[in-house]
Amino acid sequence: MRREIPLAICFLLGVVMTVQFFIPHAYSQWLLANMEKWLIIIAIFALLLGLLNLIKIHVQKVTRRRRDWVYSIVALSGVAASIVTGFGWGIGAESPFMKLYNYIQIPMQATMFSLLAFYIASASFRTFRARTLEATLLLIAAVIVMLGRVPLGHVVEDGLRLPAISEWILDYPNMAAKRGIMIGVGLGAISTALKIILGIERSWLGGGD
Amino acid sequence: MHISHDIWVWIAAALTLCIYSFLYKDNPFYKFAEHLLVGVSAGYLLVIDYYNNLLPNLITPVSKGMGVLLTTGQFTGSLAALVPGILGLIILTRMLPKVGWMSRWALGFYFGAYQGLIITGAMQANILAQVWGTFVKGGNPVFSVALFGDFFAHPGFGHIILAISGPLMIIGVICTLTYFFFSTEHKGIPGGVAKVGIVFLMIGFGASFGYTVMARVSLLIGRINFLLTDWLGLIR
Amino acid sequence: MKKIGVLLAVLALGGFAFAEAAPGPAGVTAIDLPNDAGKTIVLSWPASPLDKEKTFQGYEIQRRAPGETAFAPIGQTAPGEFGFTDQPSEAEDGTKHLVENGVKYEYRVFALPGKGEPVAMGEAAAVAKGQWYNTDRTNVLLGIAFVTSVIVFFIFRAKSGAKLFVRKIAGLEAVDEAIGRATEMGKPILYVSGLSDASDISTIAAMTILAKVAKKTAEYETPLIVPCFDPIVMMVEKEMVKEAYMEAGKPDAFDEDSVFFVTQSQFGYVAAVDGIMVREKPATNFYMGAFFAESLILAETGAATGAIQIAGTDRVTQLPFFITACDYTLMGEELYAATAYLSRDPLFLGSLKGQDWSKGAIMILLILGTILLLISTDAGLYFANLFKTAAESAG
Amino acid sequence: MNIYEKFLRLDRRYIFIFVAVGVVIPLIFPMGLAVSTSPPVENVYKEIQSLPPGTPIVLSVDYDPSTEPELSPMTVAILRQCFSRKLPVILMTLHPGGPGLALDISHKIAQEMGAKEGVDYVFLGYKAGLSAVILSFGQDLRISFPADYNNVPLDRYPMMKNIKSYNDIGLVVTISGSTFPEAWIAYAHERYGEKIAAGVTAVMAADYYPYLQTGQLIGMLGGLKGAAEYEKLSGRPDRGLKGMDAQTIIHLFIVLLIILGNIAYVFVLRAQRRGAPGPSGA
Repeated sequence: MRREIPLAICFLLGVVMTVQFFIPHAYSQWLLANMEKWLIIIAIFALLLGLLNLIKIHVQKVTRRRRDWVYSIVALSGVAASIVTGFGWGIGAESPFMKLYNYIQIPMQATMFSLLAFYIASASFRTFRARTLEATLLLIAAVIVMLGRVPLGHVVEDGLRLPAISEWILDYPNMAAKRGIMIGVGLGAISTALKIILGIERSWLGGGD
Repeated sequence: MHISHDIWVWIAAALTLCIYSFLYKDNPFYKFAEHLLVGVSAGYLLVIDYYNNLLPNLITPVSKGMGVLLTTGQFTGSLAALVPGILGLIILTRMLPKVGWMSRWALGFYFGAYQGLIITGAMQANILAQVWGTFVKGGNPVFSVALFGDFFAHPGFGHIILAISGPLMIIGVICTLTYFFFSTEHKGIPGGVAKVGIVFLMIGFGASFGYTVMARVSLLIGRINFLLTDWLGLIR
Repeated sequence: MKKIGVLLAVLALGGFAFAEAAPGPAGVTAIDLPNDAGKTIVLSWPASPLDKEKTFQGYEIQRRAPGETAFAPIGQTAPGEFGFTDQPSEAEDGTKHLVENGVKYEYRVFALPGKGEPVAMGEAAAVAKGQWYNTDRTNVLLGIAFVTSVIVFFIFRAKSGAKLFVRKIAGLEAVDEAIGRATEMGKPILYVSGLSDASDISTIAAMTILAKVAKKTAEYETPLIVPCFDPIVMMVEKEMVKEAYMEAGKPDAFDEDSVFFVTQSQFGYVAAVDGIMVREKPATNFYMGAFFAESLILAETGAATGAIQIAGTDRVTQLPFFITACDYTLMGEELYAATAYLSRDPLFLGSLKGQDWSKGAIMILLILGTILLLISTDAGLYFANLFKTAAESAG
Repeated sequence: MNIYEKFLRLDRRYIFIFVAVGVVIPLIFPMGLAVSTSPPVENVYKEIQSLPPGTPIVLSVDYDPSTEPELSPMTVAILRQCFSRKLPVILMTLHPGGPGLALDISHKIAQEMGAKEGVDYVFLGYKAGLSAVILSFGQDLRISFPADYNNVPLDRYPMMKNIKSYNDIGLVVTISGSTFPEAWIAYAHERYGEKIAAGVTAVMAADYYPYLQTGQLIGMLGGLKGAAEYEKLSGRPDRGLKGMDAQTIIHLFIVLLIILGNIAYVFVLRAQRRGAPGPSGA
């Protein structure tokens, strides 16, 4: 019973939501609109579990004086700061919660993101080697598009027509490859979803009886 | 040059530098920033989810519905919000070893519903839309005999490109699909076609790699601008 | 092959769903908007001769609901606009404009000249109602019907014990080797199952692959680190890994804290995983599932620590970065094939065969369309439009 | 290990230093590399230049901090042009993350150009309900924005006296990192025939070219390059052109790295006749 009921629920919901797609009627639209909200709400309750797990891990690190336990205190106080300010003073534009967000979270996220500029350089140096035909094609395409997107004067733009060529590569060969992948992905997704609905793929249930 | 007098700008700048220090090597400054970011962002999400989802989509409607139910004894649509509320509580049973298995009911609901959405979504966006897009570009077919006609009428680089681009797209899609055939070894004819597929894949990957560089560099420029302008005031 | 023939036939039928509605006769027409939940009526009318004048004001639409004695204006359109959609709306002052299903509304349209009286364009009436089947989605229905039947067919064939061949997939051949290497070096294995939630099919693929990987790490007793981006994924993966260790007969080798939640903030998560890589120095990094801009940050940091890296994603835009920075990469559908490949479970192999046959069908459709385009552009275009959907190409 | 192998094993931190320097230097000391302007950008510039002084323009700041580096230079450049041509600007945003950015930019540029709030420009603030807001401008923008960001009724402002609907607005410029321009096209252009110009991120640009061909967009600025071209046209170099210098340097630097890497690789191959395995996934 501990496996059959969830499998049955999964099957039922899977079929209902598939059929729903084809029914424009108000009831069906009501279901879709609410289902989207509901699933988010379920996920939020799970987030509570996640947060508790995060706290547990770091509290353990501190109490057991594991390596770098000091930083676990930082993480815990970060969680506390967000939650206390958020529920204490609300999330208005000028609230301390938003200050935390705008001057601590956003800058750090943006900076992590910008690391890509460095890594994209090191990666292309490290890996763009004409080892095989494929590798050579990859790096040539990359170089053409890179040069095609910055102003390098008339030599490149009118002489070599790099901007035009890079546009063309993006629009045709690149698009063709993308479509091929996406069609395959679509089929893989459908068959996986199918296996889950039919209860063939049930590893999400986890172990135990 | 006038350095910022805003304490928050200084904090932001300091944390920015802490993250960049990771490029040299892992160090206490990065560890500090990393843990702070993890903590703050994890808490942030809970708070935001509460105000933007739980409050309007669960707490308010349920309390409203309950009010109506208790006063007039009528069931209203807003009570539907009880469904996710109960499922959410069931998820939480995972914390209790004895009844933890109950959380699977909620998971069944969650996974089932999404599989339904995925099947239709994938067929629509990944398969049909892509097949259609292989033939049609901006409302016109990707290629036609007429284009070849133009080429033979007045041969030229431009015309030949126009003429072959469409067919090239279709060939590319077919070859790429062949690469993803799992039932046959990559030998013989399918092997050859798959090889062409790989050629398309690699050109495509190279192109989108090069295409992304610009956007990534802009992000770095953005951060440096913040440091030089908002913080140090080196640039006006 | 005959299945494909069937698909063509049914798709052709489905095509009529796209036949454009013929333009209405002169005078005002009112129709219930098809394929919707109702509560919407679409009006159209021919151009008024006055419309050419510079001073022309546009058109006024008036409506009368049953029980109402007089027509009341409900909207205006600009000159040169010969259509109006009547649907429920709410004005700033809170007054609601209703359109009820099953109610017969009468409409009148007037042309508004620069000066002088409005000129009647005519009358029309319509009843709004919700439909039970969306004819615009017939092609989706047929597509799903076909793919599903093929896949189910092969699953049954597999059940009946048919031998099913699957080609080598380099990235998956490498899994054992990679785990073995970690064991020799006595270093842990890092498994990142993407930065999307459990609603994302690639995340589900990643979870099922983890189940297989965990079984092997359990056998070798290699430490496993699974930082999670999504709490539901964490819940499920914890169970899966525990199960894997039980199956491997090493329940006590399972560490409750090896699967843990980090944060759902994209770059917060990346910062933490980067930290794990440089501190724990895993011998092998797996990146399976949905990845976004962060893919290269992870892969480059991992490469710098000298780990063997096996990636797998269906996110086309991120594949280039994994291809360049990782040792092995499962591209797109290969990610979904992995479970079948690693488990060799006949049911899974069967579904994989189904996917291949569906691919074959699609290729034939592509070739057919090409031929049609060569014969006649119109025929080709008509055929192509059988596949047209509301969803714009995600490519 | 010969010099080439050493080079191939170059510590990536040297590369990082070059990247950092390659961005910082041009930002402090612009080099003004020649940016050639493209028609989509020129069309936006010409359109605004051709508007008679006093014609109001709607400038919608439809992005948030995540795409700010690419998009703000556009907002700035266009705002400057409007102020210098004495075109009253109606600033607004349909993106919840927009108000902060719009405020900063408008204050800074207004100060710089000596423009006055309420006289040369107003900031309406943020309003939810994308399409509804855009449509309401067809009747009267006061339906969505009875008052501005500071809650001052619009009619208190002299410049707003004669501005009611799209009929009174010369051009709508939407700066966006996502699909907002599509909404403007669908509701403001298709329904009310309003002229729309867009500024979008480099990544989004490709998606909007079709709208240029069909004329649904009168012009478009794509990514930092678009901003740079615009600054060049209006002769006010700023973050766009500086950024472009940095962009060019980094792109060239990466290409150089690839070329040098491959030269070294060839020599190493010569030295030891053993090729390395091909790239993964291939």
